[in-house]
Amino acid sequence: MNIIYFVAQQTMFFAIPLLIVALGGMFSERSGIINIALEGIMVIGAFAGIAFINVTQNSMSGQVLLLLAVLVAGISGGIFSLFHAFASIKLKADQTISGTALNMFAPAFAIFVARMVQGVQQVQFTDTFHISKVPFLGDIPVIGPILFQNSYITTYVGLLIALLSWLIINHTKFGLRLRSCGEHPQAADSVGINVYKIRYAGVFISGILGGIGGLAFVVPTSTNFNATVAGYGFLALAVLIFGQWRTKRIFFSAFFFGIMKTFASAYSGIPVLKDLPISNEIYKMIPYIATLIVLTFSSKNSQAPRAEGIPYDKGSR
Amino acid sequence: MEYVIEMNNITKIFGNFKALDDVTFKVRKGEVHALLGENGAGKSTLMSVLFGLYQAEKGEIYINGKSVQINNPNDANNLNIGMVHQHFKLVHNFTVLESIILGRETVKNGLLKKDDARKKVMELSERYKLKIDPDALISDITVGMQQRVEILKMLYCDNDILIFDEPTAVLTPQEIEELMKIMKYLVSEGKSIIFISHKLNEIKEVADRCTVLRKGKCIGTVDVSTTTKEQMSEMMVGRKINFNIEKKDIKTGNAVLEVKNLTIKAKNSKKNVVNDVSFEVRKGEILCIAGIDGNGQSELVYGIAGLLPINDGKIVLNGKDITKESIRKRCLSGMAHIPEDRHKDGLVLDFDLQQNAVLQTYYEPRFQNHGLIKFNAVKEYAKKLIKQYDIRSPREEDSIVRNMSGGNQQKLIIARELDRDPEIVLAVQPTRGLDVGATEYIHKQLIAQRDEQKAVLLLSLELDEVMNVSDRILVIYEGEIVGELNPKEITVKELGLYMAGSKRGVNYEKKS
Amino acid sequence: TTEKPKEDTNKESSSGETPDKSKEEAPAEGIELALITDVGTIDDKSFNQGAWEGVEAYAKEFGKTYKYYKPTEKSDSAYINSIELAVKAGAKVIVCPGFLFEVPIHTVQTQYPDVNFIILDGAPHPDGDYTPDIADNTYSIFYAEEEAGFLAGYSIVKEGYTKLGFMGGMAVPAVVRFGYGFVQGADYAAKELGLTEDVQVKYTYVGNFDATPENQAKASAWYNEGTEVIFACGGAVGNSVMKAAEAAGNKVIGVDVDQSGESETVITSSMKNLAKSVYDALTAYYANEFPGGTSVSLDATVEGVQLPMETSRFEKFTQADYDAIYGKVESKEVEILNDADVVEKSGKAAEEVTAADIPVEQVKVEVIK
Amino acid sequence: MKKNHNILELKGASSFFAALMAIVAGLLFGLVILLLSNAKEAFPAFLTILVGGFSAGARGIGQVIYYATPIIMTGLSVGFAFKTGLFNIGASGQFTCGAFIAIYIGIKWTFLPPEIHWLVALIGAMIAGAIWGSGPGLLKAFFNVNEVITSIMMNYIGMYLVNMTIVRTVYDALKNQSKSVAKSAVLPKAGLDKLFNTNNLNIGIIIAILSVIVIYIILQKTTFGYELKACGSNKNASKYAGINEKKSIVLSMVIAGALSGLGGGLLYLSGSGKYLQVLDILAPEGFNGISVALLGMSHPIGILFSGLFIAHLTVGGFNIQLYDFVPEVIDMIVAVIIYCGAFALLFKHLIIKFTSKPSLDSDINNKKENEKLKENINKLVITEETENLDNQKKDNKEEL
Ligand SMILES: Nc1ncnc2c1ncn2[C@@H]1O[C@H](COP(=O)(O)OP(=O)(O)OP(=O)(O)O)[C@@H](O)[C@H]1O
Ligand SMILES: Nc1ncnc2c1ncn2[C@@H]1O[C@H](COP(=O)(O)OP(=O)(O)OP(=O)(O)O)[C@@H](O)[C@H]1O
Ligand SMILES: [Mg+2]
Ligand SMILES: [Mg+2]
Repeated sequence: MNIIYFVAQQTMFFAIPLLIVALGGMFSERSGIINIALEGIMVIGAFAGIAFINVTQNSMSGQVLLLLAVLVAGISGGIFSLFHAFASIKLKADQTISGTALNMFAPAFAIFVARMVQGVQQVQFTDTFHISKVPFLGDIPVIGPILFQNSYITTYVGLLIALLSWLIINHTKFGLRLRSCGEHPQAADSVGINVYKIRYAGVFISGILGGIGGLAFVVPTSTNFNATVAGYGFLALAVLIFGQWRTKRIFFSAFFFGIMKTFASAYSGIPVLKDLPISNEIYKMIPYIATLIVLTFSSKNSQAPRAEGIPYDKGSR
Repeated sequence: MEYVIEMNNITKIFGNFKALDDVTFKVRKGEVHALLGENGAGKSTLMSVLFGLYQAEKGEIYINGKSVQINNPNDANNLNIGMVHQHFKLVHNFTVLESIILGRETVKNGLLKKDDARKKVMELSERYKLKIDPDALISDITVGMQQRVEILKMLYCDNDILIFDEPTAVLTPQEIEELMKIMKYLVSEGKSIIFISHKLNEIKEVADRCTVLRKGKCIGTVDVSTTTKEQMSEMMVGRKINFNIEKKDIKTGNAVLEVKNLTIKAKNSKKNVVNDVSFEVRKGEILCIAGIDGNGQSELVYGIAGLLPINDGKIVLNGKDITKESIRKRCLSGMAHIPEDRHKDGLVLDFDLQQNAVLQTYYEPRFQNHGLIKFNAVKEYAKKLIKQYDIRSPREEDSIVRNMSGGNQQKLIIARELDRDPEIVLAVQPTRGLDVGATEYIHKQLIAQRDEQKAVLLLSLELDEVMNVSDRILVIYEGEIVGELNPKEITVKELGLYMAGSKRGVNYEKKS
Repeated sequence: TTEKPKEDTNKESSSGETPDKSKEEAPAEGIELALITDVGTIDDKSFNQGAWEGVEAYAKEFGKTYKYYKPTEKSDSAYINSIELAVKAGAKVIVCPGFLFEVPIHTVQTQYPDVNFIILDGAPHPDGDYTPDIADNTYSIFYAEEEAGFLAGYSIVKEGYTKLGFMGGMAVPAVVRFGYGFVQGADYAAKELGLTEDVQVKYTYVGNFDATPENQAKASAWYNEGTEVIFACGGAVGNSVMKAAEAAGNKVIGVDVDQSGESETVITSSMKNLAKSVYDALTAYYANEFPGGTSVSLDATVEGVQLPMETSRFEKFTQADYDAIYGKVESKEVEILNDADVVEKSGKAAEEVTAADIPVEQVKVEVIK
Repeated sequence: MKKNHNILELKGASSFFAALMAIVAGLLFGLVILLLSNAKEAFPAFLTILVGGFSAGARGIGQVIYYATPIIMTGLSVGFAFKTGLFNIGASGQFTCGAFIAIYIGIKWTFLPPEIHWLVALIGAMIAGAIWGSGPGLLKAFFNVNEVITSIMMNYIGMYLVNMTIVRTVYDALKNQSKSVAKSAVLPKAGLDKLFNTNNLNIGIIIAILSVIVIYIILQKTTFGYELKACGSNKNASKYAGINEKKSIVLSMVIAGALSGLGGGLLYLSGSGKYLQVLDILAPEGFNGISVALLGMSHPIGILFSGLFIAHLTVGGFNIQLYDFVPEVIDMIVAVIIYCGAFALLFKHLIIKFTSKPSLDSDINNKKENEKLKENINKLVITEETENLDNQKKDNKEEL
């Protein structure tokens, strides 16, 4: 039982950042803008969030601090993403251009600023927000240990974001409009929807979530931030595509990937897996191979937003 | 005289091209006002100005006598102007209901109030006899139903100036008839309608007055009841159009294409979209397959052309079994195909004209040498086609095809396919959306082909075309051939009955 | 804006290291002391940083100009380019931390006979031929990491832990020596304590020197399974392990430098005295006693290895205990096998030898591939 | 027809100017960053960046060429795939696989005659890259799997697989990296090393330039390239035209993979003392290839120059360490340059707009015809309307 709880808890650390960032990508792509800048946005979000914690941790601590850091990460990710929005919406540039540029810029910027300010490129933080057990909820049998022990508040932020994303995309005016812009912007325009504004909003939200995801990635897995999120932005992109751009499927893909990753890295602590005659590297490859296999059998009908990647030009038809 | 719309001296410039040049256009309250003009004359542009999609460089607009500024579709909406666009503006994975409320959503606690909307939509649907299923996905419904959705979109926000931009180009005869009725009903309720169409019959039927545009200029407005079709078309193209296609009688020869017991299964179900179809096309004839859209005719042609795998049956071209041949081999054996969807299948829109001109022949020795393209040969060939088939485009053979008008795109395809000197041409809706001039031209080309003892398999939804161009008609209904008719011996009405499935030919009793 | 960096150094946030800030007075004749960074960055809180601290300490104390250079990529030629850049800037002594410099230094030591090189963890040799070839202007320093590892293993078992883990970055010689020493130290303590049950050591190399969620997960899994202390022996891998330890309430042993400041969970650090050795070498240079042409292995006898007892968070293991065992190590009273010794003893081919081949009695090593 | 010629020339020129503008903007941004971080040394450092590879004479140029070679190859790989409608984000994995096979053959196949040893190794690298590239191609063609996601997955799988295989085959346990390759597998220098006075220069750059030319010819001059581009642009139309669109997709990815793989071979056989590390890190050359391709506007020749340019900046950025700056400044500058590529497109459109000849108005020819027609029509048109129209016009004039 203990081991199952452990796997569940550990899975959260992998799955939640992927979930948040992939959902961010969803908002951008369903508004019609491909966002390969997720990696860079995560870096910026994590950098700003951790830097915030670093600076304020002497006067604050615990959940309040982390939540404020989440806010800071979100806002900075959002602002950073506006560069992508500007280039791909206003300038109608190829959307891989600014995405690539942002991915390149972010880590260099993080290192540069960290060195300018403190001389060292790692930004250190003290973990005062680890939750070993949520009061009351943590004692619920089964659910308690899985969800409410050994966790971070970012986990709940992530789950909340998933719920809200589903609600917003499927059941609100904004969601309906956002989707129409990603599928058929001319149709949206013809009923008086400002496609540009909606797309800006979509990219901005992706920036916010990307930033939060970056922080949620670093906090449970390291004691400092060193200008990298280890390719998780690209993995989030993969989760997004794997999840067919739909909230629920993204949720499951993120957890599928999270579980695979957990098995791959923690197999040496899991009884059954440990004894299998499979080497370290094979375990590391398994999540990626599994994803490939699943994709092979599930991609016949891709549901990519139809207008994704195409700059919207009011004049053109 | 009271005008609901007055557009005065409108000028619209794209880049350095005057799409509308000092156009004045007025619509009376409660009339159906037709707008007529060649492809690219500026009809859609004029309507887009009225609807706020484009802003005119010059000119003014009065609605109900008041001067207005229409900067975006919202403004148009507030002035109760609605528009059904030439290319439907519907999101493929939205439900009908979502499509209708898009842009006019009502919310409660931040969430969509779909129930109220549903009630209102169903009321409208009942009142105007526009049958729809509010929960169906747009991609799952027929074009006719999509059109109804577009109309409901307009009615949903209580518009009383309704613009229909070429609404009939994609409809079946039955649906067109239905639409005409609806338009008449709407006008009787006091709404005003602008109706764009290339089909003069339709204009004659519903319109009160008609304004003719030509190359961005307003030629004039006429009373439809006192003007003949010929006069209108002359205003439009600047020359006389011959509506009666001249066809000399010729002898048909051997079968070029034989289709035997062809069966094609639907993608996601066990149903056969094409069910045991057999026929042959002979030298020197235009065989037309008539039917209402969605009865398997598209799949049939796709199957013959090799673009869709077939489940059963045999295709023989000039005595050679080509059932298993690749698309390239079929082309080489003399099959040409004018596809239904020119943008999807017929052209590489981002290539230029010359590159598209050799799309089917680039590998022939005259265009390549050891795999290297002979650019000069390609260019000369494109120039030849441009001249011979009168293809007009901004930059001749260097034009990017995306920037060419639909009519000229179609001409390019036809030039490319016919110039290969094929044994048989599969022509699928070759004149869809084209003006009378271009239509006439294409018909002439097809007939010339037949006169040269070549075969043509024509697929058309337009009854006029079917009756005028073809030598023999096969009617397809639910994937089966239900009758063989001679266009000289039947009436349009009869043909319609066959197509609707309520009548079957002698040899075509239902098997099951 | 020019003065900005200065005030920021007061921030208590980081370790307070201000590596490249002292050159405002960069004189015309150039920057005398140079360090080329290895795989990591200068502030990796580990290997590079240890070396850098030595350079910095000496330079500050004696007013020398100093600077570090980062190669564009990991290749011999890029390292050589960096060294050339340093020479161009006027370097007299160039410190090169890491065995990756072995081949590059072999080239440059003859190319620049007037420049002196200090190589840590390696000795120059030609490409493809591992016989050391040390010129008179090069000083090669090795460390007896097995002794440092031994001290760590010994202390931790003495402290009362019996479920241990070793997470190396990659199986490079220095890391291997740390690990082998660690196992032997644990064994020695177990025997000394007369434990009835075996000490368990989980042993692995994670495949990188980075803080990654995968490393954190791996460490978490071990802790979850009962491991009490993990010796994190691979630069930033430690940050992931510390994170896991924080969540699980377990302990970590740091490596190379005193890592106690990184996390409350760091119980001690298995140090090699990088800073001191570099400092000493520089002192020798300026005293015209540069030990060029030689290679040394710094061990306990010259304080080449140690545990930082002042900052360690031991409860049972005392300074006296430490001094006692240190004495034994220093006097070679205990025999500690290094990587080569283990290979020799096992009689297997070098590639097949693993930590399981270390001859121990009361330690059960579980090698995880 | 002269007219068209002008427009074409203009297009090339404006692309060039657009790229130039992006570069200037990026460099200015870099200057601002330098000024902000250390104003005193900003200008000399900036100069160092500009001078880049030229600072150290022929040797510096040699360095630039060395850095440029692999990223030209990956850039070509990404750019080629772009042109055929695919986003090859998997250049990294293909590069790694190519590199591995190159060093594997370089180490193990010493039985080969020395004259062809390196050549065989390079061919092996190409094949390995091609195989790795074919994966996403096959999945895309036959299972409709998005190539972006499969490429990302293949990157990781390739990296782990290579790590695993190195350890089992060509491992230098002392250094945790691959062993060094046999001398005969190192690329011939062909005198370039003497010319540029640097050891690691060899025929690699010549092979890269040849690849540029070959890809240019394939894309621009051959029917094969025509087919690939057609498929990239419109899959359905290609199928309709009898082109085997599945084959085209797979071939595109195979070629892209081969280019990346060859890049890996060129770098690791260059004799610069580069070894494959057993590290869980994706090869950065693959991602740099995206930048190179974008800056080169996916055009083979453009990619050649953008690769050289980025290498030039890399060397310059390395040299600014002589002053008080972190080399990451260069990454920021390159990022801004690429970003400004977006502005550049806008700029390009503007150039074309302002310089192209006004209106090819078709109306002019038809004027006479028009007037004749009007007479005929006037009979039909309701007079009331025309009067109104005329009045209106008069009114307008008076107002003016
Ligand atoms: N977005 C645009 N950019 C540039 N020119 C345009 C644009 N839209 C329309 N035009 C120009 O305006 C002219 C009129 O186009 P419009 O779509 O109004 O024609 P139309 O009369 O609706 O033709 P059709 O009968 O084929 O629908 C065209 O010839 C074209 O040159
Ligand atoms: N984006 C554009 N830029 C410039 N010119 C354009 C553009 N789109 C269309 N045109 C021009 O518009 C004219 C008419 O185009 P349009 O698409 O209205 O024709 P169409 O017959 O309506 O096509 P379809 O039947 O496919 O709707 C052509 O002369 C074409 O060159
Ligand atoms: Mg139109
Ligand atoms: Mg049209």
